Amino acid sequence: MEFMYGAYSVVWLVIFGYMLLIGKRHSSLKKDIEFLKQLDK
Amino acid sequence: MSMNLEREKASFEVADWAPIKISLLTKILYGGMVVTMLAAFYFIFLYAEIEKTMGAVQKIFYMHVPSAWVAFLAFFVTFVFSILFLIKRKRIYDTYAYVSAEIGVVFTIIVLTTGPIWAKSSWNTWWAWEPRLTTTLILFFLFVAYLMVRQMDGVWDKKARLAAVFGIIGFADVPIVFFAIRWWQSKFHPIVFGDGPSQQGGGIAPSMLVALLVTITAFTFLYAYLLHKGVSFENMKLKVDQYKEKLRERLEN
Amino acid sequence: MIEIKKLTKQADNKLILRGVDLSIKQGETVAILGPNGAGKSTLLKVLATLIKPTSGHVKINGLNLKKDHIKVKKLFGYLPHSSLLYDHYTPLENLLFFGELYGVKDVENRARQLVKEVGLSFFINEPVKNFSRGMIQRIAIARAIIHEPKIMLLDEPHTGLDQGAITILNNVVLSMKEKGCTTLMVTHDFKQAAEICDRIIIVKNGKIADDFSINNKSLGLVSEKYEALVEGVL
Amino acid sequence: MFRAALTIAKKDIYSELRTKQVLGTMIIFAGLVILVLSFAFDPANNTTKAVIPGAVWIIIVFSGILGLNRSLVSEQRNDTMHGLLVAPMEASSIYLGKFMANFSMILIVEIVAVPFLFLLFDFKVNGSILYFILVLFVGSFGFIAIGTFLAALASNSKSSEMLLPLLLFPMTSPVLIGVTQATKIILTNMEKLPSAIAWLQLVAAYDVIFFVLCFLLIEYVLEV
Repeated sequence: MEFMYGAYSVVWLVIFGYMLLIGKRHSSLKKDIEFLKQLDK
Repeated sequence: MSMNLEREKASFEVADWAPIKISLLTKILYGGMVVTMLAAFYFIFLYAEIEKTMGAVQKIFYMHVPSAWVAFLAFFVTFVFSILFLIKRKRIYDTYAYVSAEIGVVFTIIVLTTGPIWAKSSWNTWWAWEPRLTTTLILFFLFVAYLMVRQMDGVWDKKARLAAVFGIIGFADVPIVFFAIRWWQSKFHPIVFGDGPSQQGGGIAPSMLVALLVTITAFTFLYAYLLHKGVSFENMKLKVDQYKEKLRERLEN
Repeated sequence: MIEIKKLTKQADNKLILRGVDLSIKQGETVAILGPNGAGKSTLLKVLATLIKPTSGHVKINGLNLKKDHIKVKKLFGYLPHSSLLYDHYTPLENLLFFGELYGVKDVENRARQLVKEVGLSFFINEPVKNFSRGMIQRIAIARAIIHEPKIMLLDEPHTGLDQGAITILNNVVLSMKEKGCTTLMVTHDFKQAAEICDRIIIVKNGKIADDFSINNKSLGLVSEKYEALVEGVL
Repeated sequence: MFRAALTIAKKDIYSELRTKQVLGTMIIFAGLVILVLSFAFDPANNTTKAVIPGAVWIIIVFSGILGLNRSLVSEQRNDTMHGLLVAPMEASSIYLGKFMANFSMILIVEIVAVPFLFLLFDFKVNGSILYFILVLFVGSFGFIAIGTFLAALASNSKSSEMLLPLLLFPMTSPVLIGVTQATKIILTNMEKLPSAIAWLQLVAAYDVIFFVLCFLLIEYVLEV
């Protein structure tokens, strides 16, 4: 039984880790956009 | 557990991606993913019967097989878009190939971690040099190498071209790898552990099959959602880069 | 001889060439001038089949650059900034190798004669790696004309050369011109451009900004026009 | 096309004979691998004989990768690759020429290193030498064919010597599995010859498929 919990937590850890990575990329891009907006003014 | 995670994802979603316009397709894919994922959990834990010999551990199967399916699908998509890129040389094809390969590697990691956990629980050994697992491992190395080709320095069209070429020969290699490994195993080590983790097709109960199919649908939606998200992100990045370039030009003149 | 229509080249979201139309007749000696990053070298590399254009047509001697690339490649001699020579080979071996690739008849004699022409007979059996920049450039010139090309593509040929090498290079270009050879050169050196060329093209921001003929080696006219076009805007 | 390829191969081999840099390094490296193997597996022990067929391929793969990387990176000095690209021939001629040069180089390394290995480990061949040579030939062919192609691909990177093994090893895994199995059978247990021949057929099929594929795709790799 603990094996099953282990496996399921690993699966979701990997998927959410990946989503977190995408989120991080997004926020750095967002910062870039903000910076550009400032520069544009 | 699963419910919590879903909600977490939803809040994360709104907070971070609010400034980006959410298209209809995104909504459909996201909705489809959430619904099928919840359904999948219902089918896995409540509907499907518990396997007699392995017990609840057998439920790893519902994560392992769909991940493998998504990984192969993702690499196949990379292969197709690589060919398209070499013919048409449109940047969008390259973006699709890249994002798909990245998702493929993520799901390969899932296959390669759940596989050994299952192996440990049912055969009491972490790793078996079993054809499917070994092929997945080689596939993992191949596409990590693909991502490394993309990390090279240089202009994008060169990197895209080289990566596309590598994507094509890498995927063409997969059937030969699988064949070679299966042969190697069957000739020299009789397969001790039955048919390997992902080959349960023989004695599967109908309720299990239903649960498996639902999970595969859910994972495919997850893949489509991630792909769409990744591609729109890459396009966004491109636009920002273009904008920067324009600003730079204006500052120079 | 050379027909270019609506040629564009894009790299990394940046348009390097933005629609170049150009036609060059046989026997012309054309200098391409322009500021850094204007797309001069890219234009030359597209003609040399090294870079594939994003869109547009190029015809050389009526041959399509893409389809008949082998025939086209035989027509031109390409002399870029780097020497394209193998360091541990002697001048003779280098010329023999490239001559064989181009299918030159009687390679050995042709190579020896060329080495003599560029004034390096004494060094014919020394490895190229011990040579100075000027000497290497002379061998590079010999390498570019080993197959008696109809078109010469030169990328900043005068940079880093001593006076002797410049004279040899100019003589080669002029004697090739007498044989009816077309020359295209990208350069920063107005003096040399005015010296040997009869047509000047000024490229700016990936477009042709001016295109005029000169005679009497009038350096004044060239720099006047160039300043008006390029520096006047700044 | 073949003539141009031959010219390039001749040029590469001739320049190698002049500098003796790559070939010398490859052979010395092969010797060092044998030395390390003798530390890892006691040569006096009889069970060590079982790893010799695999050791043959460890030597070939590791010394081969040195030469492969070198052969394409060396064309970047003075941009000689551009010189080849503007010459009147197909890009595949360049590939073919490079392949022939690398292949003859690895054959020389094998001729020197393999007898040396057998000698030092006092290995007695209980099988057919002729078949062994065939296996060496077919295996090296596949390894060098795909290796030359991937070296051309990796040479665009600044750290090509690090990138090349990462690309090459997973890609050639079918060849490596096939030839090590075939070598093991041929050197120790000739009764199973049919299965060794089956392995050889698999590797030969791989050779053909990838040689054709590399031939078609090399144009996209060499483009500037």
